[in-house]
Amino acid sequence: MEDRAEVVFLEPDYDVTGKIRALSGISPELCYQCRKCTSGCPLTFAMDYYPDQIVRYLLLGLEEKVLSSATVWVCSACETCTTRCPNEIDIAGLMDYLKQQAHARGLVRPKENLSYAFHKAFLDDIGRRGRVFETGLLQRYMLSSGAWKAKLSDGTLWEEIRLGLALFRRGRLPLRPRGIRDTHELRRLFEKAPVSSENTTQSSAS
Amino acid sequence: MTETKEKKNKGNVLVVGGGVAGLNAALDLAAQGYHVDLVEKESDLGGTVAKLHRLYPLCSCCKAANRATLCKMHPNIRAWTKSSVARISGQAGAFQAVIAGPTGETPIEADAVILAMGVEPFNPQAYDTYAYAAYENVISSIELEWLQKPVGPFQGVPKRPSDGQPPKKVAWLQCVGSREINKCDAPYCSSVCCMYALKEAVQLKDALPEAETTIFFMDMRTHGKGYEKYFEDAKQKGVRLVRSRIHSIEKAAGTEDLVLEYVDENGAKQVETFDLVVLSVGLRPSAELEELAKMLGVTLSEDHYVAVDNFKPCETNVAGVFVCGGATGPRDVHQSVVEAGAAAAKAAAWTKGVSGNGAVAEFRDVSGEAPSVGVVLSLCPSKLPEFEALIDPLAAFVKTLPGVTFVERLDLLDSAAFGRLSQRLQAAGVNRLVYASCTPLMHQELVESAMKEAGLNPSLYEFVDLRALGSTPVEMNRLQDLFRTAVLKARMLEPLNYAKVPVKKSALVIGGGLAGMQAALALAEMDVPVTLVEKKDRLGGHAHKVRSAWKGESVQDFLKSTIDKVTQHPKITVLTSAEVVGARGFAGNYISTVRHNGQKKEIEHGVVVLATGAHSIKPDEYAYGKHPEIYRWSDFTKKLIDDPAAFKSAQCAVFIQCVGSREPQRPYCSRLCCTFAVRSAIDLKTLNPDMDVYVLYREVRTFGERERIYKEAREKGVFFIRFDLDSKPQVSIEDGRLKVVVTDPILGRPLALSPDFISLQTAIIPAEAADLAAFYKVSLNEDGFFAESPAKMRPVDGETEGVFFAGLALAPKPVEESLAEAWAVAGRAMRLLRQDVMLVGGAVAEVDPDKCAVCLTCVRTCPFHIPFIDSPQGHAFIDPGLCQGCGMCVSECPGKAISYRRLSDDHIAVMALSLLGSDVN
Amino acid sequence: MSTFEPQIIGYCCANCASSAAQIAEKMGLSLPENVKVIQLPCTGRLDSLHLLKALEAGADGVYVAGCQPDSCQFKHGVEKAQKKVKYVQTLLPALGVEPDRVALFHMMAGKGQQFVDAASAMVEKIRALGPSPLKD
Amino acid sequence: MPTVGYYPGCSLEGTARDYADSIQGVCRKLGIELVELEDWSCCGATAAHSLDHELAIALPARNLILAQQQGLEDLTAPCALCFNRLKTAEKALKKKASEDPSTTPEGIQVRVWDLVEYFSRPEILDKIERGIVRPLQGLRAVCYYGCMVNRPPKVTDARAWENPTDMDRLVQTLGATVLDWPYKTDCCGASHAVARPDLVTALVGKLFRRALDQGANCMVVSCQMCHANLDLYQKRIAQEHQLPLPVPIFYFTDLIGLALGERSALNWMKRHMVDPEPLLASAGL
Repeated sequence: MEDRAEVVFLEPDYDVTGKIRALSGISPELCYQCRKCTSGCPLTFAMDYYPDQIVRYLLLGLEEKVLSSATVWVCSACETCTTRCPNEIDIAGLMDYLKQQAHARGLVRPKENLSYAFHKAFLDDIGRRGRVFETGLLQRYMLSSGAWKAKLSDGTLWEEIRLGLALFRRGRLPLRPRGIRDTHELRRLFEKAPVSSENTTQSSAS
Repeated sequence: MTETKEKKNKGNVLVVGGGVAGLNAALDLAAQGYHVDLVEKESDLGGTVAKLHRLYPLCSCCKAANRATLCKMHPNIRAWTKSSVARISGQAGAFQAVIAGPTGETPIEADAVILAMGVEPFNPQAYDTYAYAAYENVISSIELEWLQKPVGPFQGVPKRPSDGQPPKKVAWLQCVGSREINKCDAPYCSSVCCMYALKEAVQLKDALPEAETTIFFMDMRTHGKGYEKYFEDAKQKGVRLVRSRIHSIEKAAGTEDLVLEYVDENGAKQVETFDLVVLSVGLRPSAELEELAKMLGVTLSEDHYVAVDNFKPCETNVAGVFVCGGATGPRDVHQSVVEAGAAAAKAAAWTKGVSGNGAVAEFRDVSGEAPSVGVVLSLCPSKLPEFEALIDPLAAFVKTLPGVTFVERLDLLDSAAFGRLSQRLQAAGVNRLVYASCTPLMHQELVESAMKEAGLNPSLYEFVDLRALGSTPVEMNRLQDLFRTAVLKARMLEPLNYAKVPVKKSALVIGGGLAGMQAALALAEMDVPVTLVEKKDRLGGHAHKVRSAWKGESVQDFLKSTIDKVTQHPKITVLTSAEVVGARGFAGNYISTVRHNGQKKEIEHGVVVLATGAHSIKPDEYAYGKHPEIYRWSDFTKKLIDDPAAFKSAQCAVFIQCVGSREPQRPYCSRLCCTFAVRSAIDLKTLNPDMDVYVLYREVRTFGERERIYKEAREKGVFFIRFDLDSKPQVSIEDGRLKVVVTDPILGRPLALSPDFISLQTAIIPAEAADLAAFYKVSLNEDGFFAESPAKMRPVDGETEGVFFAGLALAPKPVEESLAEAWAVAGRAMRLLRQDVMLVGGAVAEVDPDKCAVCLTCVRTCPFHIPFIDSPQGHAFIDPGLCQGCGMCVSECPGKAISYRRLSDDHIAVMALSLLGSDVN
Repeated sequence: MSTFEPQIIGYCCANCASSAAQIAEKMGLSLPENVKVIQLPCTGRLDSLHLLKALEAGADGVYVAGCQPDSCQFKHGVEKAQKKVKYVQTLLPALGVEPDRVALFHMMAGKGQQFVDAASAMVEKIRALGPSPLKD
Repeated sequence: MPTVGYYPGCSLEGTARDYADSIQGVCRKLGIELVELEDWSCCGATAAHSLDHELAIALPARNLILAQQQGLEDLTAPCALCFNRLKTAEKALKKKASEDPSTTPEGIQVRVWDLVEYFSRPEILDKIERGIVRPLQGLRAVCYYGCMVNRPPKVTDARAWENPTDMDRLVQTLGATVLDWPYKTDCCGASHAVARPDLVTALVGKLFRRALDQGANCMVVSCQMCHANLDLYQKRIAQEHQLPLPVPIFYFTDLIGLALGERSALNWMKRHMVDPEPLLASAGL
């Protein structure tokens, strides 16, 4: 994280909040800093910026500062903040917005961000056959993120393999994927969202 | 001494709601001779205030209960309890209503209607995360008031519901049901909760000094007169304040304790356990309001209160229907009482009646009778139970005292008690009264009217001061001495003379700002000739520097039309460039000296209105004066008034709040600056949406429905940055450009702004008024504003009768509040001016012509220059109508020629003896 | 120490001192038991005689609780009282009475603590002086 | 025999096979016919709404439109996340329809049900109550609802989103002792399970501690993500948080089956990581 004592010349960009509203329908500018979102967030312990700080940066138009923050990926979308905000600001929705922006602008890489790697592998999997095949998804996630290397070195990989075997024994890890019939429709949906499909292609190439 | 008894009604007014606003409106109207039907849905009058433990800063029980009693006793008021208005139709001057009550339906007629239905507390069950209904130790602030009440379940020492133990760690959660659009549909601020939470916390610490008290808040809104100081004092007393809105209350496993999790101002997550959590619930309009408004065709606001034009406070859209107190929006008691006065005045102006009061009842001649003393014990409910235990033995002792024929206990909570008292006194044939209480001054009016009702000269009473006494059995000795002495004194009392003095039915208004002009217009509309004196060469005062009211209404247009009305009104004489340089007299009979055009002239008048206004300070911080684009808010406004597009091309604007306010040297909030900044910011953003507008504030105090414009400003992109007193924004000038550096507390980092201009919201300071205060015998508070009568919820009355205040001279306030005060002043003044004669005399100094040596000592001594030498008679004369009864001349007179029969030298000597235990019967 | 409990009369003004008493009551404070109050409409009503009469009647000390010099509702009532207290203090030595048995305090309307403190200070002072020589 | 649309979601074909079994078993027992949505596709889950605003709506919307075309009036979604996404799409379609009636002229009439809510319908609750052959005495349960079926209420239409009680009532009806606790809807970490197990164990540890403090001997859930997060990593959590685990985690349908005397119920539960047998045995079930 950068030095917070640094004097930042604010150049608020009201277009940013306008863009947020256009893309997500959310109006963060209603915030009056009561901090209820942060006080009630179960995951602040793992965040670099608190939810109220994210909102504040967005209000200032300093989207760049938080696009690469850990917070947006730590958010589990439990919606506690959104549900309780006295100004009805969809804070969880803002986190989604930021994740989507980071993804669209290519600011995150699967190898550097495990959460992103997982979401990406997941979306790819849907794009493949319309349903997620968990057994394959987990493998692909491990490979695309490189998470297996870390898990190998700290020994948790074996733990996970044991867990996988246990699930398999319980009939919970099928070996064959199922897909939908109407793949034409599926392609149409993914193509409608050009950024995503482009990314999907890229990632399958990588 | 005033006397009002009216046989013939001037008009009928229906007042709906018997809370503090309704009671005051009813009493004001009744005192002017109007007949009032007062309708209250509860079984007793008093409303919300009666449920509260204390009001800032004193005990509330004597305030609401007093008025409820007066309403019930008043011959001009019909109080309908457990009743509601079932139907109402008709129009101004001829409303027909049906009152439904326990005895069925009664049709009544009214010339005007006042809506005073007040507020209801918000039901916190809507917040399921606060588990109000589920956890025993989560209570509402209204419940805490009850727990804190000395007459409540625990004699004033709160205990927590789960185990009956006194709480050790108490949290208040603010804004429960306020400033929130998610759960409770209340985008407004309830205005009163910050102050009552502070009060409750302070009271709790008084009762339980070991208890820890914490208030979780967003903005501390202590914008009322004296409130900011109370806030500071509360902090000194150890009330902790945490700026964080609590998201949920959790029960600690296995106990009834409550866990709060929050992020503190340093950004650290905290988990704290409390044993009692108080939800500071907001206000809602009374449920009755909506229905009645519909029947009358009265328009309501978005927040379901009565919609009121800021320039016509207390008026509805329906002619003849007025509104005051909580029905107009969230209000504190002070503002409710101001509005009650204003609504009463407007209703009275609407139904102009014949002026004049009837005959004053004669008192029974007791001169031939042997003293027969009635003793009444009236115990304030806040007295300790130990004190209570002393009362029965004391009453037994009092019965044995010579001359005592009647001893009775008066229940202060029973609002009909004083009414019964007069009958009891009459039945018992009592001719002297000893009244013991811990509120002797507050009850004086009630005691005197009860005596008058009983046909007794009100001077035939003596009081026992029960204040500041101990509660242990040791106290018994002193109590016996006090009562023996009072009874002795009562037996010695002789009835005093009262004279009837004609009232001068005219008014002097000092100060030609909006408040003064409005007061003059209001009085003139009630046919009172008014002289309006303004120091400057033009009318308008401070309002020339105000662009709009909070909703955006143009003050300049209103000001212009007001000046036109004032200058054209046949009943108003305007003296500009004029100054009051002296005054003498008393309520109903003032003679003031005005210097005008180099000449002095005397003006006779019955009442005086001090509306001398205020200025804003010239700051010596924030680089003020060093750059042409750093404005005081008044200069900024002036520029905008002259050229509405003056700032249109600016790229960046910065507003800095609390400049000189809420600082140690000026420890009050200037009340109107937050609304001003927010309003101006919205207007700038409307003018030029691309302008970056920053408001640097300490607390955003957009109280009441003004919270809506705070929301609007945020919606429009105005950016609010909070700062503390120890981290003020730094303003500098670099190469001719302005630069402001301020640390954002949320991000914890400094931000630098480059505004094109800065508006400094500088503190409001009162105009110099020490001379006027001295002329009219009223006082200034430590901040230099006029001090209103401290005793009995009289927000526009001076300590001296016949003197009234309005506008900024009392305290900083927005236009609509000044206008309401002006009307309230008119109403209060009319209580006096409607009378043809006043009773004067009583406790005054009297000269014995035979003993007077014409030494002029009294003439020199009297602070009010009342005594003079009556040449034909050859002795000093003191006009009983002018004498203020201080007794100074009595003590100074070398020949002992002046007597003071209310408290003679003999009385004092005997009292001293008796108090020291001697038996002097 | 002896068990001497001084008897004290306080002449209090009905304005500032009474308001202070009101606050004292609200604060739950109490006057020492041996202080008894006679309320005056203004301390300007006070006569030298009243001070002396109280001592004659058996008081060990007498004090006056008036307004602040600049806030007397009757402008200079408390100044008049001050003069009388001073005058009586000059008389007392001739009677064999310590001048300190008579005193004047200026009250502020909002200060409940001060109202009680003045009375307590008087009690302490008189306790130190012992019983009034005028007694017996 | 009542029929109801059924949208199983991807997990129920895989890691949540145990949940699928128990739903089907219970419905069979109760005579509820589950009509699986034909050719259903993934709801997009967290991945879609994290990465692509349009897809996040389009994917679940496709399923709603299918349901409409297949004439399903009610559609149950056992997975809380599927439910949430379907509701989100429903709201978006409705909004779109109101703004531009030409897009979906017929509108979306399908009602999406969370499974607990569906089972809490009076007629079904009544049927369950009458069919109980083995009251679940000896089970001291806390019901854990998780986030997605409740929040945000504007999407889920939940009535009591901070303190839901449907599952409590259901489990109570089955004869178990239901304990009140404050974490009914607190977050378990949801889809963080794979990428950020550290977050999940921290959150779940807190849940376990409170459940045990409250005196629970089992937890009941209605969401397979909650189940996975609570059930799969108990060993690690026990170590990290010093907690006396394991604690069996039931699907509410497991318990219905058990109480109704469905013989296959024990088989469904054998697929859980934490074996409930010892608890059931000690409770005489």
